[in-house]
Amino acid sequence: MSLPVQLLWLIPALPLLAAGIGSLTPRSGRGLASGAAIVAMAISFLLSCGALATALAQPAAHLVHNFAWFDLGGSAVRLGWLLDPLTAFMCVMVTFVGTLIFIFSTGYLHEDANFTRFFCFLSLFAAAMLGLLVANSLLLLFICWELVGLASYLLIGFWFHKPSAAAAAKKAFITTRIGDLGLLLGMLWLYDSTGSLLFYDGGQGVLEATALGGLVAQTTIGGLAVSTAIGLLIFCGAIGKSGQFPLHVWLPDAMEGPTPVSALIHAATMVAAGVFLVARVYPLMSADQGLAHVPVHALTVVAAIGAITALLGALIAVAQSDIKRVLAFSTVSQLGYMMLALGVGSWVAAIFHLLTHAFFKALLFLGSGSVIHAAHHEQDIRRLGGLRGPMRATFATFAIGMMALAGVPFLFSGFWSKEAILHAAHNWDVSHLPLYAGLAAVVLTAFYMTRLVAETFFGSPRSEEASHAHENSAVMTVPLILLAVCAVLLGFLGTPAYPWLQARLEGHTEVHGHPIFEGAGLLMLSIVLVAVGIGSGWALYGRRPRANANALDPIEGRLPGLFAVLRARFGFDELYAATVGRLNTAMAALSDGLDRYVWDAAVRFLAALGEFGGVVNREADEDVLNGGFDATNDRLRGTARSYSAAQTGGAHGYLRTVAVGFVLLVLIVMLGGGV
Amino acid sequence: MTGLLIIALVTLVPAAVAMALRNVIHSALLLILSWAGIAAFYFWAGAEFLAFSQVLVYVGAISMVVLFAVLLTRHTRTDGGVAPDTLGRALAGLLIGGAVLGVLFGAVLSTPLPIGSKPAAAVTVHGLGVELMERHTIALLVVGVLLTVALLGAVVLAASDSRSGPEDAR
Amino acid sequence: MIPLLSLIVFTPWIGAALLALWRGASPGAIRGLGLLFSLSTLGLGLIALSRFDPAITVPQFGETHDWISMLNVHYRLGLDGLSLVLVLLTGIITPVALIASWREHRDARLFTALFLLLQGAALGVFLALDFFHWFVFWELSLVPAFFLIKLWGGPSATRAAYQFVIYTIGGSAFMLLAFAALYAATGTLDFLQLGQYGADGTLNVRLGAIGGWWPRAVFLGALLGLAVKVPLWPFHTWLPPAYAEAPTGASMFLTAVMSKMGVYGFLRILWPIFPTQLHQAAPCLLWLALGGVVFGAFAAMRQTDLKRMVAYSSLNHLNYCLLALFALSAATGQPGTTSAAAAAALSGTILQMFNHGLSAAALFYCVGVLEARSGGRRGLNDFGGVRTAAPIFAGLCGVALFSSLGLPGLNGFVGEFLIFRGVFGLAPWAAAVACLGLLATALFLLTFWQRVFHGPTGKVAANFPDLSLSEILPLLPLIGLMFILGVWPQFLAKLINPLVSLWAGQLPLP
Amino acid sequence: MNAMPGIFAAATGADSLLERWPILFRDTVAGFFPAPLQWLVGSLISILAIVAIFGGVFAALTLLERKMLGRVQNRPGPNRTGPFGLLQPIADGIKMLTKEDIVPRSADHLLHFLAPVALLAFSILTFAVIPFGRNLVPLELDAAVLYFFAAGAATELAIFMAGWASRNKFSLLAAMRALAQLISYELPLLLSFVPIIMLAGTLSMTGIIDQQAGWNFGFIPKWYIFTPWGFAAFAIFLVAALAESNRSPFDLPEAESELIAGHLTEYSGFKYALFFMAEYFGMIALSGMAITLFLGGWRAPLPFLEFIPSYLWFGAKLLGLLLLFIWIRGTFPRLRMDQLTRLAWKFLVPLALFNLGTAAFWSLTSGWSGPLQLARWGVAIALVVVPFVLLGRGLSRGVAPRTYRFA
Amino acid sequence: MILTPLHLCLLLSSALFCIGLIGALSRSSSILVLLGVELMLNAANLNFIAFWRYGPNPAAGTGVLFVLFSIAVAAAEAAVGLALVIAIYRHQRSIRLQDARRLKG
Repeated sequence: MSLPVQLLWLIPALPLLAAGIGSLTPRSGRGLASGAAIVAMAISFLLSCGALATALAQPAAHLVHNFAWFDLGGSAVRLGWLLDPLTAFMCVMVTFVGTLIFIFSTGYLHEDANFTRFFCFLSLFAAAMLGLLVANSLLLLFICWELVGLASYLLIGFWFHKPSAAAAAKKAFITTRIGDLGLLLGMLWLYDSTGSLLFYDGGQGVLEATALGGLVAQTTIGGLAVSTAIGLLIFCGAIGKSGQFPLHVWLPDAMEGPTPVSALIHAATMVAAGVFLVARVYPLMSADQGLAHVPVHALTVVAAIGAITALLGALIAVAQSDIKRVLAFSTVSQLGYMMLALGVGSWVAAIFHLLTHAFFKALLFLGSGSVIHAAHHEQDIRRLGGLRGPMRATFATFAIGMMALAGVPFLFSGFWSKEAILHAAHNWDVSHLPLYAGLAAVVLTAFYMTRLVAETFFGSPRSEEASHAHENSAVMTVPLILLAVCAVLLGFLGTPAYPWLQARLEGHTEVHGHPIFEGAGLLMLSIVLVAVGIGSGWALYGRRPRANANALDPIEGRLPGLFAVLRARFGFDELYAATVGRLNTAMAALSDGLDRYVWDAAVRFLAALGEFGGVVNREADEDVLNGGFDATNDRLRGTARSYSAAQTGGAHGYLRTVAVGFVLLVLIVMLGGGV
Repeated sequence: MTGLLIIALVTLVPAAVAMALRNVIHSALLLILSWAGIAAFYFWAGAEFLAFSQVLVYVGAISMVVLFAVLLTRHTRTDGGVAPDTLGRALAGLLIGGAVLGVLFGAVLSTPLPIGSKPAAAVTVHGLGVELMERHTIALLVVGVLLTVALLGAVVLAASDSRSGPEDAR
Repeated sequence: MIPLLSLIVFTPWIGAALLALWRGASPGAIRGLGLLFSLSTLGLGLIALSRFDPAITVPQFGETHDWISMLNVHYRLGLDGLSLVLVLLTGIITPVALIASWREHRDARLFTALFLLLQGAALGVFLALDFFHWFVFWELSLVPAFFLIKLWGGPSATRAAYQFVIYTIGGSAFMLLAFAALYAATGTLDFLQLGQYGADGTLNVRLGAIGGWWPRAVFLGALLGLAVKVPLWPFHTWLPPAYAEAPTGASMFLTAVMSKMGVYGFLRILWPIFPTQLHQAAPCLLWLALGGVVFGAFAAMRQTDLKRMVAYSSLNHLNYCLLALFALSAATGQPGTTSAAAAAALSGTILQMFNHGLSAAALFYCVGVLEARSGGRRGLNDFGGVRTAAPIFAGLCGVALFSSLGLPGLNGFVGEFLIFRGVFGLAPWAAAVACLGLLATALFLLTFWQRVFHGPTGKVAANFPDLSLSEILPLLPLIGLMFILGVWPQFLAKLINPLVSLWAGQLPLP
Repeated sequence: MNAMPGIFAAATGADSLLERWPILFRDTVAGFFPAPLQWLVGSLISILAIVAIFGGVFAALTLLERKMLGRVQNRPGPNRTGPFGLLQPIADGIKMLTKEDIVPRSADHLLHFLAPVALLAFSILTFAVIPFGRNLVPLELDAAVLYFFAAGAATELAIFMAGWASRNKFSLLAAMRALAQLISYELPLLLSFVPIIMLAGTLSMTGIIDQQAGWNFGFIPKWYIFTPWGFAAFAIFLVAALAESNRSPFDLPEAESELIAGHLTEYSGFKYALFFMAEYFGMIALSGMAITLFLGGWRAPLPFLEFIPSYLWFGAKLLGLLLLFIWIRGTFPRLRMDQLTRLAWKFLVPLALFNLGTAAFWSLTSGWSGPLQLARWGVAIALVVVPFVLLGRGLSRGVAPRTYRFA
Repeated sequence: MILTPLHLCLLLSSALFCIGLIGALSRSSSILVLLGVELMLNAANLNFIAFWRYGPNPAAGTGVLFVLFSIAVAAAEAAVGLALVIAIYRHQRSIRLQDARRLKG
């Protein structure tokens, strides 16, 4: 089965249709809304598989289908679909994970009153996300990008009656919008410079040699190549959406949304959109690599941001106690990994990690959702514990996810994708700092995941809710199991020995593998680091489980200062509130004050001036002008009285006068010598 | 030329007699004849449509209104004798009218007019309609409004008082 | 040959006259009649749309009649893509605003008649091609607007109405003087003719012949009149009180249609007739427009009265239009200016006018609903949790909000994108600064939604009935168009594109 | 079109002999005379023919009317003179001619004499423009419709003359009633056929008939009566024509229970006969007009019936309309004066004006086809029926107090 | 001097005009005064037709149209004038023109 590129729009259109159905379904129509969403998603999955088949048949080609959106001046604004292995792999991943999460949601949100609306929003999200993936135009991508943000906003604020959820939704939207403005500016710049926003357009697209050559050739402020500047602006969008430093603050708050939402949007798909975006415009980002005299290369910035984020996220995750926040910061960290990979030049490694991460992070989130659901919405790991016994399936799958994330060697997909990134970082000739950051993050990741599993599943229940937890129904466990299987197997698509996925992404039809132990040193090092992380985590949390919910954290006991800083997430939120928030308020006050006290005052002053003039004028009128008029009028009236005597009231007389006058006139004219 | 003379006769004589008669009804009827003569003049001049319009309006409508007015105002207070100033006024009227006539005749006769002997290109009804609806649309509309207003005004003026029914409006 | 444009302009006035004469009609009949006549614009506008040939860039369906031949004044109407878009907007907004005012109990006859008068005057402004009666329509529109605000407005409506009228008339007075000077110099008041003179420089020569500073003074006069009407920042202080105090229907019309009269004037008068002066003044004006964009948005954030907030958002949105125009004028003749960017800026301006009309009207309507339901309260913090009680209302209002903040997929995005596209190509730094406005817009609109609709159910929301079908009715066309234009902007773009291409092509580009 | 006024148009060669014989006959007779006199002779023949034929029709009609009224009132009617009373008109004529001509002493003798003559003259004048058959138009005028009504307008004058000259208060009252009635009904009468002029685009009778040529679907004639507005106009025309010809139920000027015999009170003998004749002529002329305007003139109703000569079709239609008039006279009671005027001013005139709008709609939508055609019909019928119902309701509501101004 | 048909027409209309004028000047009955005015109006119409008929451009039909409008105005004038007469009569039981001078200033 294969899907021609012209029909690619079907993939996002089906969930959109489902969203439309969902929006019109009354609250009682639960089966219809969820059924439509799941069926649409499943069909989209099948179609995506077809698209993948098409793409794999000619992996090097960028199949496009472009069309005019609306006329603009002499030309038109054009949009289009694009099918290449990157799109196809992402589509398959999104639709597959999406389908499973949809199914999981039917169980998770079973009791919610707004069940139909939830599926409407989910479908909307899926449609936008898929649209983003198949877009062959930065504009279309941006449109879907924003719609994805809208869906995220709606879903984070799904429980809008909770003020924290409403605030988190707003925060997410505004924060990502800050990044989006960068993306918008980059897009505008790109459009202005190249006259097109199509990625591939038979040689005319912005990612093709002609346009890139032009962009690289120009320089702009600070000596940057235009392509660098545009690339960095576009990267701003990715920073916002993918929760990168310094705009990562929204992602943890976004956990206010229902857990399936966290799994789908804030772990597997939407947050990865930033990575996807950079990968998609990779030709543009890397266009300046050949330039020697520029102050900075775009990818260097990407690598730096990625490295910082990877480390930062991992550090903060160590001290969080909310099960979902730990996972959220883990996501931030892992996205930093991907950015790092992009920055160091291996976008295929980034996408490989994106795909594997999507599965195991979705697995972890759904697992945590399963736990939360079972524990009656208790999310604090300090109050959980001992769930290994009652929730076997959840525990088993969660452990698989944890091992994949931690990078337990050989069997788990996360290991292979992470290795690919570390290798790429190792091979980067600009700096090795990213590599060191990555290695540090490896230890931390293994550590905090071990902590999470140990606190949640081992020991004994530390609260009423945890002790009553029991395994969930099949509708929730089956997706977990499927995802767990994938989390294991997916790694074998891209082992160094047979890097099939990487080859296909890069457009090769044949695969050139090399022995696994070629870069054995780094490999061994990372295995050791994983072992250290797990071992220390187990040592601190597994061997002596926490006694009760209020007990001190082992690290907190030893390094209270550090732990406090980490728990407070390095104080980013406070910092922003103190700077950006203040500035914002001040700006608003300034604007309002300008209106009230400057412009309005000026208007009032003018009005007063006018009133004063009126008073003066009236005085002058009454004395000077009116007096003169009265005198004249009296005289006129007297004259008029004497003339009015001629009016007799007799019609005959008038007529007679007219006739006589006429005769006289004619006589004057005739006797006076003609006309 | 004969036709014109006959028409002049039919027009002028009844008009003159009508102005002289004491019986207003007879005057009105004679005037109708005079108007018909004018219609004949129009016909003679080739303005066929105008001739019919003249008949329709003057003979059919205005004359009716006149007769009605005469009948409604029969019992005038001074129906009896001749008012004292009548003779003087009549003389003055004749005098002034005669003067106007003389002046007009003089003016007409002393003016050399072109001998326009070219036969009238009869204006067809269709052509007239086209003219009316295209070049003179606004005038047509104004006349329509004028007639409506005049009708309403006449009804209001002639209606005796508010109590009587609508048929009194006539 | 039916005088289509005259019909468009005067049919509402006929309706107003009928209402004025029809004493003792029932309120239902009055409203029905008013609605019927206000719908006439839409119907006739659609007829014009069906006969309209976008490829012809000169005004179509032209009507020219001599009027005051002594002054060389002609009654001249014409319709091009720009006018058509605005006529359609008026045709949509007025009936909607009338339906929104359906429950206006006090003297429905006068209210409806004034509304129809206002509609006719606005249409006259959009269709007139001669300054003389253009100005008559322009000023006539103030009269009904004044009474609508003063008689049906809120507690401090009188002051707002006076401020509105005096401020606007003050501006128009300067414009009138400017055009008197123009007439003295050129002997014509015909826009097209004046545009011709403006383009080939005749105007400056003739004005300059009177006195050296005349061209600039005349330009400033015309600018002032239009700037107050739009309003350009900082000539906007009449706007928040006027919009806030006006009754809901009038607010809808004021923001959706009357504010467009100003922008239309900029496009139709100032830009073609004074190209050189505008070019000289544009860098300065660009700052003012940016001020409107940024300060308007930030000031909105500060407001606690929802109507004032929406009013400031209108200020912000309208200044985008001016921003594009000024950027275009400033960049004319500069290196690097492309006709593609110019076309984008102009298209964006026109689309933004239409889009803002839809979204601002919808927002005012929603605030009006809130006000009606809560017994006159419209504070930002008076509500909370309304979405729980009224999901349909929340959804529709949310669509309007997101349309206003320029969410892609809804209409607002297309116009704003094109404006930014154009401005970026013409004055990149201005686009960058204006982005702040976008951000602030998102911030305060989301604050609006969050405070009113989200959170725990408040006291007002506790017994807040959802919209009835008759209340949804006025919103439906607006919301529907938001979606349609967001997905299929070609519908409007094809009407204006040839015109815009022509304008962009005529610019003196390097 | 005819080049020479006053003569029958030249017949087309395609027509049958039956169709052409009147013209052939006239041309043959005129051919005996010198050329300058030919048009005069031709006109005279036409005039004679018309007077003779319609004189005969008048005679037959009096009998027909009496017979039919008799039938309606369940009595035999005249049946003594000749077989089935067929010779009754002749007997009546002889009686009328031999009666004494009485003129009241105080009457205005001249006007008293002129009134019947003028009335008859004007009645006969109207016949000049009616097309009695294909090419059988006595006078081809461009503004024939206008002529018809101009000539018709003069009849009012004659009635007034009769009433006033009699110096009889009943006569005068009747004259005033007649004037009020005639003026009132002149308006709907004129308005009723304005749509036809509007759609036909001509004031010429021939032109109007030409516009009604052809058949829809092959069997429905394109007569104006077969359109919604045309039907309404026909109905208005019929009512107004009844009133214009002083026929029952609008025969108030001669309401015998109130005004003895109205303006005819002081007339007897031959003058009375002239009045009588003029009234019938007026009725016939109006019927002819109705036929021309609404019923396709002399055209056959179905395509295969075209072989029957056109003047026979005209005659058939005329007979039908006259029978209708008689039938109405036998059926409806007389109206009161206020009812009469109210019907005209409050019902017929607005209805006719609405009908004008309907016709305008019809004309504007002439391009509609297919399903739109159905919509066109629906809207037009609605435009006719709705005002009819609404105005009719207003007519019957709140009967005015009985004020008898002219009684 | 040659008497053209146009001369004859003009003489006819002048005569008619003067008859009307004399009537209007000398009769005391308002109705007859009105009728005199009507005659004057008709005389003017005659002139229009005469000049149209013998004018340089009879095809234009302007004269006919003018007379048409004039007739319409005359009809309106007659209706209103006679209504005024009736109104005056109702007020002072007289239609003598010289009696109707109550509104003199």
